[in-house]
Amino acid sequence: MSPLDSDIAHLLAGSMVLLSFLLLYQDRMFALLNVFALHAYALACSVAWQAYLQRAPHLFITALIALLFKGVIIPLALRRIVVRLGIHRSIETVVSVGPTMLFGIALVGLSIVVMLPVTQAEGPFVREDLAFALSVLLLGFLMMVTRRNAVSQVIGFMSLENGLVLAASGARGMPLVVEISVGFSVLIAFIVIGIFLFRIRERFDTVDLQALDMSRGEAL
Amino acid sequence: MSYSDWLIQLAQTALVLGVAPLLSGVTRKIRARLLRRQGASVLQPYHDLLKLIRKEAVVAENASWLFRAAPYLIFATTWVAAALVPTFASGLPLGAVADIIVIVALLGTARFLLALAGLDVGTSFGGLGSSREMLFASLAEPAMLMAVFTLSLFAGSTQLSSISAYMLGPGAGINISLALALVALIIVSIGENARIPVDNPATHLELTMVHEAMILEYSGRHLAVLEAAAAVKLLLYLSLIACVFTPWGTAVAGAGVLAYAVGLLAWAMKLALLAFLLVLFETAIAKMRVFRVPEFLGIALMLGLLGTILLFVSRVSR
Amino acid sequence: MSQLAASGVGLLLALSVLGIFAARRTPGTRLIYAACAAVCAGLAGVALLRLLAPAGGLESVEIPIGLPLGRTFLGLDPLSAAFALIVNLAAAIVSGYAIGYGVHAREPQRVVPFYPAFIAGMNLVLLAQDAFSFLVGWELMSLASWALVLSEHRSPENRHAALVYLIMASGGALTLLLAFGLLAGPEGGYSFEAIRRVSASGVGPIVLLLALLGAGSKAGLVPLHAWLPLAHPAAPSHVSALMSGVMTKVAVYGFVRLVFDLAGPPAWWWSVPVLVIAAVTALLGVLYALMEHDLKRLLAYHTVENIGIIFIGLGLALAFEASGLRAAAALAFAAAIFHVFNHSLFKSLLFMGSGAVLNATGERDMERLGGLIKAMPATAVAFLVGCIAISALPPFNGFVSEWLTFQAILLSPQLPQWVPRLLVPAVGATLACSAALAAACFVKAFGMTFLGRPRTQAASSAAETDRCSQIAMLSLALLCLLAGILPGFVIDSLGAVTQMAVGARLAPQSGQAWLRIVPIDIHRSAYSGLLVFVMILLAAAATAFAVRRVASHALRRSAAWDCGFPDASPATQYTAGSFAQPIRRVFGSVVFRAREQLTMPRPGDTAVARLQVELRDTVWDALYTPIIRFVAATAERLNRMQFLTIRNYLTLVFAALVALLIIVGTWR
Amino acid sequence: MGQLALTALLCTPALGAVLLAAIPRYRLAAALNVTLCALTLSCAAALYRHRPQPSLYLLVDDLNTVFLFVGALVGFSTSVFSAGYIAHELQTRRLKARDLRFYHAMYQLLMFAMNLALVSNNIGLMWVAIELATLTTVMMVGIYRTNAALEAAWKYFILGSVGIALALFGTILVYLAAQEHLGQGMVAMAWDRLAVSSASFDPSLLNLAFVFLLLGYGTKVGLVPVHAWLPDAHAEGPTPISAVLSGLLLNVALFALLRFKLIIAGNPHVLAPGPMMVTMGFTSLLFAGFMLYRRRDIKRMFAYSSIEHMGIITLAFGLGGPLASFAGLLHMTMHSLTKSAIFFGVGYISQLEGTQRTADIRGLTHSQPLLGWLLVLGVVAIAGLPPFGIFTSEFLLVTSTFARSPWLAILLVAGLLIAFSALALRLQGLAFGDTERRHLLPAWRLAPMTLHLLLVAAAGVYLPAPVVAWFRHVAGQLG
Repeated sequence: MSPLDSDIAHLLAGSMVLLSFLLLYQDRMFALLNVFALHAYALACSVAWQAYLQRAPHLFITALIALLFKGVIIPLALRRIVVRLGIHRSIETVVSVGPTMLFGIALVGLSIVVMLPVTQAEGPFVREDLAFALSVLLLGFLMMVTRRNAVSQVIGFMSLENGLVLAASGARGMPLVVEISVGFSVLIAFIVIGIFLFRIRERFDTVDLQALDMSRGEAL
Repeated sequence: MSYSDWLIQLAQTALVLGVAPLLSGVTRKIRARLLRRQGASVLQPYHDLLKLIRKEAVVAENASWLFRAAPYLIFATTWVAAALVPTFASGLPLGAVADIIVIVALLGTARFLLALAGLDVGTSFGGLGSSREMLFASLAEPAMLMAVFTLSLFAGSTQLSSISAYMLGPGAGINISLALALVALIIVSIGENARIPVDNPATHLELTMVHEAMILEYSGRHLAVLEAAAAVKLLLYLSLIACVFTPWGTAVAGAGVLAYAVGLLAWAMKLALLAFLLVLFETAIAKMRVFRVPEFLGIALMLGLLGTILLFVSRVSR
Repeated sequence: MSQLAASGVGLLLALSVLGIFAARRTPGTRLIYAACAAVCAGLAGVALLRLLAPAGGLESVEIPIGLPLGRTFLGLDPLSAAFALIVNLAAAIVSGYAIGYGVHAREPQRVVPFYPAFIAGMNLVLLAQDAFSFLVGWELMSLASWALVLSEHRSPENRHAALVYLIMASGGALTLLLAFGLLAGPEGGYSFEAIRRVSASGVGPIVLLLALLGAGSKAGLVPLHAWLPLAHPAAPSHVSALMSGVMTKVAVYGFVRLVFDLAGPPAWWWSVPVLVIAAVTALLGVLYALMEHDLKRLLAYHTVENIGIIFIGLGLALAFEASGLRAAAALAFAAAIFHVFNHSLFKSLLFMGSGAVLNATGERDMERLGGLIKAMPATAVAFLVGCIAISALPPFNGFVSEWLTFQAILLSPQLPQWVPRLLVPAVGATLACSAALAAACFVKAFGMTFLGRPRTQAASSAAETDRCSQIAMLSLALLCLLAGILPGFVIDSLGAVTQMAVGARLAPQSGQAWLRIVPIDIHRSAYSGLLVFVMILLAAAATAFAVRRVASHALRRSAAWDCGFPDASPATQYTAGSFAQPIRRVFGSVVFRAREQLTMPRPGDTAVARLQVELRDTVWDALYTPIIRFVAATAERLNRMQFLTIRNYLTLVFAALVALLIIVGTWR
Repeated sequence: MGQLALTALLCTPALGAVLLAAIPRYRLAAALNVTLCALTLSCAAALYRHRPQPSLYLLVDDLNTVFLFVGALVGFSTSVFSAGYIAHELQTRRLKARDLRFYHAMYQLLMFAMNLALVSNNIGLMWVAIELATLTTVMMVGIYRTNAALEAAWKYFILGSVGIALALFGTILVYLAAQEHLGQGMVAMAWDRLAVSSASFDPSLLNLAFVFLLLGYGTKVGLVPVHAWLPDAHAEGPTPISAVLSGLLLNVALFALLRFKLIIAGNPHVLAPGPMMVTMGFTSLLFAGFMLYRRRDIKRMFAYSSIEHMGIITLAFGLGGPLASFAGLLHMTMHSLTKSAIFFGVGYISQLEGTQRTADIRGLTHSQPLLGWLLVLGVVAIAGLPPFGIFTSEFLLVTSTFARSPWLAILLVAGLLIAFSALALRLQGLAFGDTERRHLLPAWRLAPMTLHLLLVAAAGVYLPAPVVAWFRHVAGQLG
């Protein structure tokens, strides 16, 4: 592997972290969807690059799934949901954007710290790739818990999952990556359908059938 | 242990019974004289008992068998307890089968039965007497036991004969613990024998009586037996104090007739002295309210405990 | 012999299964109880034989069931034999009582199956020679008795009692589990044999603490007694008799086994907490009992007092043993075990008596009883004997063990340490106080229940209980007397036990004149129950004879005199409450924070006068209420976790993830 | 023989799922369901004797035969219970015939997924199988389509998905650590290879991996603080599913965790996984103990009890050592049997009483004596009292812990007592008290419950030597 190859892989993975920050930063629904599409493209590129590097053609399928499913179908579906369900166009946050970004930076720092002791034998490529993947994962998770809006929570989950795919594709010769990415796509489809079915307007937890707080079995 | 010892024991057993009314008569006489009254004859208690015995017994309609059996049992236990205390001679056979704790406990049995008898008819006074008696006993009995502990630890034995012998011996001396025990024992004797300031045997004023309240329903021969038991009990306490704190003159089992005679005389004198002191104390003090009595008896308990602890701390027992 | 005993436990368990079917009909119920009585009698016989057998090693049988990683041993060593005798003797008689009494249960199918299991559990504890079967027996005993307490499950009070009982029993078992864990060590040598062999040093104090908590809670040591006065009275009376008279003894056994046998040689200071707790237990127990008007609860509280007395003996034995005063230790220990025996007799007797009363009148409240001595003469006699015996009055058995304890206390100046030397006299005073208060308590119990005039219709229409119950009660009364006048035999048969526990035995008593007992030295102290008894009988007979000869025979029945103010209403009698009032005033204001409120209408006003007495259970307030509050508050606070949103839950996951990552990142 | 049994173990439920999806008649479907489960059970039993050669994908060893057998047994008796239970649900029209096809198919699919997870030698395959198991249970939890059921299913789904993602990340990390030494591809995912050679893996990767695996699979196990789906999923789904969840799925997830613990513990340089498991286990125990007090729904209450027990088991395995591991293994087995038995009982109770609210249920020992007493026995068993097996395992656990780390043992005992008190409190309310109701329930319907409790009691009294040896062997492996 030439230094250039790894630099490109590096760049792509790094751009995903950057895009994750951009996702965190967005406070408009449609802008968020656009940035997420970008995130998915970056993932697709990264996975495709890995497929090329590792001479693993099956990874191209994963890249394709990422491109089509997450880059096109899901954003479109979510856009439709936003319109149909009349979801607020601005994103309601639990913690305002500033502190969230700071916390996100801390998380990236944490990912690097926990990856530091990974033995050099793995090579800087894998180590830093992993650190990026972990950062993407944690930032996605952070988004899930700091956004009240159902659509942005789904996007948080998907970006978390992008981190996973990034890590899986970076792990050389890892089997089942395609199956896993398919599996996750199904999962996400379920979630999106679920949101649509249950008409979840604002949050995951207001499955908007009725006031569900009363039907949690044990009314206060 | 020879037959003569048993004879002496028997004699002593009979003696306490015979002398008890006399002691009661003497105390009444002294009391009367101290109050500048003539007073009845010292033999008056004998007359009283005989009179009572001959009278018809009136028993409340709803009294049970316990009511009728109790006087005899009370009398018997008190008498047995009294027989265990050395009077004019010590080291007698019965001393070796029952110690001072047994004496305290036998008195407890008598008290238990008496309290039950007080409750049997189901009157308010009987219950009042029993209730108060058991309250006083709940302090007097441990106080007495503590005094007994002091003595036993001092002498290294719970046998009255051994204690008495030890007191005569060179090991004994003036000791603060002994003094405390003596005071405790005197307070307990006053309480247990229904004397002023704890109780007044001569009153039937309902709010003050304790002992009398329990035997209020008794009459005739039953009352006689109970009166006798009370007299024996007074004798017992005085003998006990005499035996332990003034052991001089007491004959030792197996000594000759002369020693017995000296012992008898010494005992009579000790009893008379103690009776005088008791009555003196009684006439000089006023009756207490019922709820002052626990404090009075509590003092005895504390003194007894203090005596024991001082002894525990000051010396190693034998 | 151990095989016989083990098969006895098996038989009882089989009876328990049979009981499920037999309980549908009265003869079946009777049959089960009779079989229990027979098996218990057999077990008692086996235990007695083992106890009297010349000293020999422990012959234990290995049972192929039990702990998967260990081996199960059942066997009778002198200690377990002594307790097995005590337990099964009382259990046999109580079962005999139940042949008559047990058929009155409202739902026998809730009693009969558990009764044999209860006895089997207790026997298993005694037979166990390894930690696992010990605890299985222990829990079986708790569980079966819990079910028995719940046999009258419709009353909320009983359910509350059962709950408190089950929780505290379980807590006790868990502490014992810890104790055994400590003794067994990390390799898990669970058999007593292995524990004795290894005897890790330094674990003793913790084992003592855990034994005090675990066995003490079962026995009813203050402040862990709270369940006892609730649970014992709630069960049917024959079960109450077993729980109070017998099960608490099994707890004492647990303590003795752990502290005297397994924990290694004691240090002198071990005795200090034991003595302090025991003295407090004795005094508080009797004060609680005095304040109680419910006959069965009174008896239950009084069990607490007796447990205190037993532990005073055990504490003294520890102090003596630690200082190498083996003879004194043997005396104190024998006193404790003797009291265990005595208490099993008279407490069972009293509970059976209260059962007979309950059955005849439907009342447990003494304020609603009275005058039963005429309607129930046999019960009254037996109950009276029990009352005198439990008040530690001669010539009955309670006095002997208390006398022995006093003798042991009087030996304590020999102790080299200052602390116990100062402590022991105070303990002695407490013991004396509690004995005197016990007498007051039982004057009240007997007097209010059996004497006076019937206070209610129920009390006046009572009838004597059945023959089986009478025989059982009278035979226990007889045993109380026999143990009181022939204590030497009991002490001699305890020789092997004291030898095992403290390494010495009392001098044999059987050769003494007058069948007296001489614990140390004839010049120090001696007691002949037989002679005292005979003398009292002779004196009473002589007096009665003399009076009969001299006195008038006339006897007239008339209305009560009552100082000239007889009142026809039985309500004017002294009641249990008024009887205890002086004692409540003297002791209760501190211990119970008793408060009396008197509403007295003005003269001429016809309004009712009211006296309200408020007693607080200070132990409950100080210890249990805070724990309950804490648990309730924590549960309440944590309960919000049930009602969070999904995002909140995700936040939890996220927080956990970040926390763990930080740990991993910072760990080097 | 072994290969055949293994194939049958996987194929029976898989084919059964297809078949049952096509059968509309309830009676036939229920009977077939029971038969298929019986077949699976016999396959699992056969695998104990005849082990097939391990492949890169599938592996039958001592550890998973325990789980397989227990799982198949619980699956079988639950199918028997389900036959009676679902019939009642049909009568009361809470479920419709078309739901049943779906239900039975999902049931078999769940069995398939769990068997696959247990026998898979490949950590990726195992992940996929657990994934599948989760999805099928999500479907079944929501089957009543009440608001509460949908809410529970949704919560389960979302939390489960996040858990899955975390577990996958952990799996990737383990693969990364392994591929350095074992080479790329499937071989670096084969558990038996990983376990053997984990000593040379990069410890920091393993550390990181374990964090993710613990939280990921821990979500499925129901460990606090990642437990939140569990109580609601148990409470709102059909009771047979609650039984299967508690008796089976939790174990499977725990099994996955154990597999990874074995890999990671094989490396001497890692941050020991034990303390982390102990901490989470203890937190679960204590938390669930307190949560039990305020439960008003009978099924949710026992769900919390499951959290409590999974906490104890995790703690035991985290503690390690032959005694504690043995205790953990035994506890897990006993908990499966007992908890499913309790859910059988609870299912009938809620049907008979027409409510799941604890406050409305009382005096069961009077209204239906057999059921009531069986419930009492069940709770007694789950509360850790003899003569039931959980007592044995708690005995071993507490005693062995106290000798090693006393404070932990004291905390453990405190936690056990807190949970016990809450259970006792609720049990008394349910089983005792005044009621005039009388229920009729055919005795045969209580057969699965009785069977389970008998097994648990028998295990508490006497565990046959071969079983002990087997467990010991496994415990030895678990370290």
